[in-house]
Amino acid sequence: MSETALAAVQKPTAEVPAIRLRRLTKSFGETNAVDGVDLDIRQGEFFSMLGPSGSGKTTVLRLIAGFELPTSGTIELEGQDVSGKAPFERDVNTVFQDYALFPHMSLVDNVAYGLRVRGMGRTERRERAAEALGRVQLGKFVSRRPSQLSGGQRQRVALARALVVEPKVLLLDEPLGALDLKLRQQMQIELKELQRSLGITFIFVTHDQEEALTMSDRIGVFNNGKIAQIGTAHEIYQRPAGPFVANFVGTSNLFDPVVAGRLYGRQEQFVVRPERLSLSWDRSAAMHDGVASLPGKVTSIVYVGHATQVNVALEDGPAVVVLVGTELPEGEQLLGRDVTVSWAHRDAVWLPGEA
Amino acid sequence: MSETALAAVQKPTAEVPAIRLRRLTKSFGETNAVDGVDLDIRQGEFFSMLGPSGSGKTTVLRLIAGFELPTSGTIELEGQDVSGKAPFERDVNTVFQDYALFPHMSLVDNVAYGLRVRGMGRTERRERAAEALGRVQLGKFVSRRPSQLSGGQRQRVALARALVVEPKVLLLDEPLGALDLKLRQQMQIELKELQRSLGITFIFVTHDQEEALTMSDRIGVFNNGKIAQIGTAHEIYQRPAGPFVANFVGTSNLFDPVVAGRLYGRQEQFVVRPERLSLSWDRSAAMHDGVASLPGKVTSIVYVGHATQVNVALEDGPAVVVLVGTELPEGEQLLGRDVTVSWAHRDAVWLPGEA
Amino acid sequence: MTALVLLFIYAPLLLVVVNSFNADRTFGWPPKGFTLEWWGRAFDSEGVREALVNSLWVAVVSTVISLILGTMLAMALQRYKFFGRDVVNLLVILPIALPGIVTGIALNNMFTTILGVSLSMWTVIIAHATFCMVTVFNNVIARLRRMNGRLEEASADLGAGVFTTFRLVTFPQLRSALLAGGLLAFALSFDEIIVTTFTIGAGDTTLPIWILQNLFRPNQAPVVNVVAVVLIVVSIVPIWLAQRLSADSVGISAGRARARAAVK
Amino acid sequence: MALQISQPGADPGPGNAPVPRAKRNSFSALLNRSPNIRLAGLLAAPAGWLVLVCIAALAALLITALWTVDTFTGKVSQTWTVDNILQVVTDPVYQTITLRTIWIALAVTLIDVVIAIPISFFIAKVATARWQKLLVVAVLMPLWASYLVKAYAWRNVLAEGGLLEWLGTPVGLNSPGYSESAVILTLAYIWLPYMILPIHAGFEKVPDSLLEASSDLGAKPWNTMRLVMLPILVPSIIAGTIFTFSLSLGDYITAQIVGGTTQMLGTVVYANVGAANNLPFASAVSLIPIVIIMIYLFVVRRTGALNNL
Amino acid sequence: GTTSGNNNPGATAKTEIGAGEGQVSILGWPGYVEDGTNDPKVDWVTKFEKDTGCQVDFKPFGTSDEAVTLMRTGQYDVISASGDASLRLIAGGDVQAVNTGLLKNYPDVYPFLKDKAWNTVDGKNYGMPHGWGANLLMYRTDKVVPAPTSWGSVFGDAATYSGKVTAYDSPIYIADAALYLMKHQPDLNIKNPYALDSTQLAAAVSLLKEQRKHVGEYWSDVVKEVQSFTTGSSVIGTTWQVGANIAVADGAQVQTLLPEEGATGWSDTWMIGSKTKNPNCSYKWLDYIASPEANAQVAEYFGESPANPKACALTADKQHCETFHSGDESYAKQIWYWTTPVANCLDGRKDAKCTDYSEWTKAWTEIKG
Ligand SMILES: Nc1ncnc2c1ncn2[C@@H]1O[C@H](COP(=O)(O)OP(=O)(O)OP(=O)(O)O)[C@@H](O)[C@H]1O
Ligand SMILES: Nc1ncnc2c1ncn2[C@@H]1O[C@H](COP(=O)(O)OP(=O)(O)OP(=O)(O)O)[C@@H](O)[C@H]1O
Ligand SMILES: [Mg+2]
Ligand SMILES: [Mg+2]
Repeated sequence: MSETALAAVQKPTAEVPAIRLRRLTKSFGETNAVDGVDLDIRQGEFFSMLGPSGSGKTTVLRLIAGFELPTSGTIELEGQDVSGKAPFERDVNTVFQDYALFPHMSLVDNVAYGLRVRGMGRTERRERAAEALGRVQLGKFVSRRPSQLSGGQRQRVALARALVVEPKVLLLDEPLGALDLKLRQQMQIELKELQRSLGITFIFVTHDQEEALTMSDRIGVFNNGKIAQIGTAHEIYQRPAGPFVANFVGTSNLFDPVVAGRLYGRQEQFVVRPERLSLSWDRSAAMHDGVASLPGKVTSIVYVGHATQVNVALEDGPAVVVLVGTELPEGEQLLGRDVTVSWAHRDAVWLPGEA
Repeated sequence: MSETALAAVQKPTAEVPAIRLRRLTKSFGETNAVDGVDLDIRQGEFFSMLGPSGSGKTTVLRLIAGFELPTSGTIELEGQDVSGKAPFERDVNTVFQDYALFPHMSLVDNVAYGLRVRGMGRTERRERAAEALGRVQLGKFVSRRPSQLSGGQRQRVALARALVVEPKVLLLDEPLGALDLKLRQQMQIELKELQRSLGITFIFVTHDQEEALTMSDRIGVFNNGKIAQIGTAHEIYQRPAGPFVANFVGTSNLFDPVVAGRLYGRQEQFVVRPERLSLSWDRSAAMHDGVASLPGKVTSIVYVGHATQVNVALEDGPAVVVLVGTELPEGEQLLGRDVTVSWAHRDAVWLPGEA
Repeated sequence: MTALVLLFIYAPLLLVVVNSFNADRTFGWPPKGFTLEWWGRAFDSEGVREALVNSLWVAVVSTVISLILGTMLAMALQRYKFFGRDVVNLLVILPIALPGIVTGIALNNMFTTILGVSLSMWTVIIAHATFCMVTVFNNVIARLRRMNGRLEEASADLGAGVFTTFRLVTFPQLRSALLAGGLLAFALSFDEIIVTTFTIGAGDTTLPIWILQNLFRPNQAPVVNVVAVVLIVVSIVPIWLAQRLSADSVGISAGRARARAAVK
Repeated sequence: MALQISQPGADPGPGNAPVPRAKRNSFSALLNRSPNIRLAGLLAAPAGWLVLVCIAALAALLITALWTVDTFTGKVSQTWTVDNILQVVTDPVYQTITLRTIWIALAVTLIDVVIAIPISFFIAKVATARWQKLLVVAVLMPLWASYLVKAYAWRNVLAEGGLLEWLGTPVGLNSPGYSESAVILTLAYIWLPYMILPIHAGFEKVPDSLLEASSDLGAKPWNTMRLVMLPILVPSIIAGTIFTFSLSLGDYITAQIVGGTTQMLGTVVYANVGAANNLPFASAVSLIPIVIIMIYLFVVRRTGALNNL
Repeated sequence: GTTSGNNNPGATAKTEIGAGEGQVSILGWPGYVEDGTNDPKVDWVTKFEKDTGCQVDFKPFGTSDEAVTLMRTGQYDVISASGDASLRLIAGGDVQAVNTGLLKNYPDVYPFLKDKAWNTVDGKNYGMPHGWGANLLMYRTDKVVPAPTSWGSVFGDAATYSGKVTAYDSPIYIADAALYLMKHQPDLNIKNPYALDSTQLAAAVSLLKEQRKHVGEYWSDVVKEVQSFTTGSSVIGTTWQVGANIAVADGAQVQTLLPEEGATGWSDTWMIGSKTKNPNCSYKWLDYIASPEANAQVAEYFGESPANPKACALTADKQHCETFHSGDESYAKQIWYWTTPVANCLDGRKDAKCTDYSEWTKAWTEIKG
């Protein structure tokens, strides 16, 4: 993969970016947690950092917030270098994964905290805090303690607390990680709405690719302390920059250069998404234009509700997963059956770079 | 909903069920965590318990394992009443959500524990434990401590530990809950394989519907301490027994009796799954046989990678979600556009019972 | 700041060390001369040895008693809700929270006036075990709170009875907490003077009693300094031991347990 | 990775006998079934011990306070009277001593809190892991030096021409001599570790993310300390004060060694137990610290401090 | 603690010493019963054990008050009681009368120590005199000029050395004030400093309260006091001769004197517990400890005047008896030995009721404030 080359590709924008990282590096002893990251995040953007565990997402966030100081490289906030500044000197706020609510304060005091340390009077700050709590639908809980709330509610308090001081950039480190599926989906929608209405820049860390895809304006995919690809959800999903991204974001069927050579006369890897593959339940796939076909055998079938995953071992290729949206032929023995898998040429995504 | 009526529907089986629950009830103070559950689980079955948080799944599992004693009702294990027995008197083993590995013991000692307390000699039990660890591919880690393993590896140790004593029934309480997406999907496949090859009855608790759908022979959907529906994945997804199940398992577009009356002359609710709805980007949907159509307006579009979720506000009906697998018309303003949503009559699932 | 505090902590101790070599029997400052006489005498003194043995014996026995009772109590209070739970909770704290002199005369009064038992090493042990219990109790209950409750269920699930579970699962988990609590109980008992004064029998001396008796005797006070120096130096062993053990067995959280444990 | 199953079916493997079933153990089963028996088994011995040794002894002490001493033989005569208690309550000298003792205990506590907070903060949050260990040991070690020896060392430090004066005179500092201040200083020294340790444990329990959150929201370090750290530490601090306060409240040995003429409640109790052998009167005096501590425990009960001891 | 026992001060004395019971438990001032464990060179117990076969079990006490408390437990066979403890023990029935005829060293004892108020009640002897000493006035020669001659320096004139005056920390110290008042305020009519009616006590208390303002430290153990003198924390106050000796040995510039008013002092008596199970060993101890050899060792180690004049020849320091004015009866006459104040006035007054020790204790608490 040529991650560095890719990471360096930045669209030049006339406006000052909200955050600009330049050759940002952070080492802990031997390990480079963050390794020469260059990144511009635009004003008002919903930017997600996606990547496997240990890829350095949290560390980048902590560098931006000021909880860690970079080993080398710079951090600019709206054009101003803040690399050496303390957290309380940066107009950036964080929503922590464990929320980090002050357990000894009521909700309203928690939210008013940022205003309090800025010297705002008691009445005014409490009013504003109550208002902010109202905005996240917790208006009636103002005098509760954090321990009396559910996970989703705490999440909202943390959000209100960070937003009430009107930061230029809001950092969110897996804010939904601790919530269960349904609540998580609901909060995704709420968060996105909020960001849209406030127009604040959000930097959102997650290792859940679906979450990143559904919420973000742009996504940065991290691997090993470096950025593997930056782009919109569409770009990342449809045109992954390498096998790492292709595999990490969604399921991918990877075809090696040998198969590619046989089919297309081009000695490079390519991938096809499961939902782009189509299946015919016999060996007689119509060979029409712009479509490639390969014969295979069904090895297993998994019903996933909205569709069915059919695993097929191709005769002259890899084992692939086909996502079939329509009902399968009923009452027949499907396992072990000879089938043909086909896809449109334009659905094959070529992966440049090393194998 | 007529959950009780539904829950009572049990196919009579000739063989003795692995687990038979009869009017099982467990109260904690005022709350009935489990409320008169009747359930037969067949020998060798992969049975999942699905339901929202607090619906009583864990409590049923703990009652079966013997960690809690029922307030009323009976539990039979292979035809034998074990309601009052202690956990160590039941041939049932549990894989805990947090694995509950003994932190002070090496892996092999963890796995050998059940054999040790049964009085098996040191050499023999260690041999068997090592063998069991080999079976879950941890053969080379026998002398590590649990803290030196990753989440997925711990999960396997917990599994090996429970299986080495050859229980009749294995209980798993959200065993994959703590793992991240990729690992989770992999473990789902492995678990299912294991169950198939061992032929042991698995009772699997989850609140992730996709997980339940992909893995189970049968699913029991819990709500409020009661069973709302029992059936195969297909049955639960395609023929939900009520609005609760329809909504909990997958996304559902619910049409109320008024719309139903207008379209079909039948005053009952029905649901259509998002992937069963089709969308035409204009108002001129061909009205052919066996298909219903309604006009609407696009309110939002969310890209989810393998497909796109289009939210449409129907003119004479509810707001619905349509899952579009193909690429959307490019380069056009789609938000706010007038569209027609249609579905085949056979894809409408009628929900009997109260509105 | 920290350096200052450490100076504050160590200056007087250093003085003790210096005085153990001070030729002046009343320790004028600065020291008038250097002598090894006190060290020689301390090692010859049978009284010190006897008192030391007594102290060790009292400390060991009362630590063992408090380990057993404290653990039982912690398990009862942590796992069950019952009527009078708060009272018992207060009761276990009371002996340590009450000034030693109160505990001392209360026990003295009870043994001699009410029960008519004559004072002995055993009355000292009873008194010490009573206030040492709280150190074990606090350590164990803190560990139990942090301990994964599922572990015991897992053990039962795998076929172990109640006692087997305790032996193989619960006890090993508690071990470092017991060690920390036990060490502290030992230290408390070993250095206790006030309660001991009121509960010790005729002719018995523990080390602190010996020190008290000899601190103000013309030829003995310097010997006391020697004993103190030896104690300080020897104390490094159990402290390091506690550090090592807790660090090895449970990692970070043990650090917390240790510090928490270290408080009575 | 996939779970490789050697062969399908429940066969445990070649040559292996089936696993024996769990052993029957009806006593264990009984215990398992009945939480009450388990509780009784656990609770009987320790609670019985505490009630016997603790409650009974205190009750006896209270009763003894209601008896008198025969002035001729010096023996306790079991005639009931509230004279002792009355005298303790009404005689101004006991009020003076009580107030002085409380003042000393409070001052000691305050000094220890003031010293302990920054040093525990340093150990728990600033020092590196290596240093942290060393420092904890450094603070723990004086705990093992004999109380008496430490008090006596202070006697030497405070003496005219002693270490303190020797060090202090050049910087214009005077030794307080043997006095109330000397008692406060010495007690503060002796009980300091008992304050540092719970506070240190308290600091370790404060998650770093809370401090980061505070800083993130714009609080300078001092504000973080004042608004976040301290309130969370309150239970730990109170736990520490229980020790320093109660230990100081009952002290008489330090007062004897460095107190000069200072009398504390402990001195009076001790004098009356020994002197004149007036156990009833001593009991009556000792009711004062009992009441004070009980009130204090009652007041701080709700803060959760008792769990931090 | 207290044990109920027969209140019987007139218990009949023993008529002969039989074979030893093999053990004896002794309560004594620290330094009175040394078996070499503290200092191998200081040992007179081992010889006793060898000679009599009685194993000695020793418990030291810090003050007379503690001694009484411990003796009351009935666990001890023998006690070395000062005068302020002995009467309390006799009154409490804790000790028995002693047949001095059975003690072969008794005849050698200085006559002025025999048949005194603190060891003899109703003509019955309660023990073997041990040794005695005076509570002297000590001062730093370099700091206190001119040299004092009267207790007035620590009472009326205490202000001169305010903060540097020291005094003995025990209710019995009230007697020192009473002694001073006896000489300087004749109108109070004090005849015996241990027999004070409430007016007299009040006068002594107010004198001591006045003194309290100038006291730097009360001392209860002699090394502590010596240390204060050596460092200069104290410059004037009461002492025991032994304290002065240590101070001088340490190079302090101190001087002691018996002021013109006389002084209080102690005279110790070995007594036998009324409930002893080892009467023979107890008698053997009483006799042994008054033997010239043992008496000399004790007196020298503790720093006091021996009871047996023959001991003077055996002390290591040949000046010992002279330093301590051992045989000096006129010196001894000026000393008011510690005696427990009781309600029946010790000076023989029948019309007045005297204050007892528990009142002195409370007064002492009040004085120290
Ligand atoms: N304080 C630290 N000391 C040492 N190593 C650290 C520290 N913080 C992070 N690391 C290391 O830096 C690397 C990146 O960690 P980071 O927490 O940024 O990953 P992440 O992408 O946030 O992972 P996750 O999804 O698990 O949160 C990891 O290898 C981690 O072990
Ligand atoms: N020990 C207990 N004491 C009191 N209430 C309990 C206890 N255990 C469970 N409950 C209550 O019983 C109900 C069912 O809880 P249960 O844990 O079985 O739910 P669940 O379906 O497993 O939920 P989840 O998906 O969150 O694990 C809940 O309302 C819970 O609060
Ligand atoms: Mg992270
Ligand atoms: Mg659950």
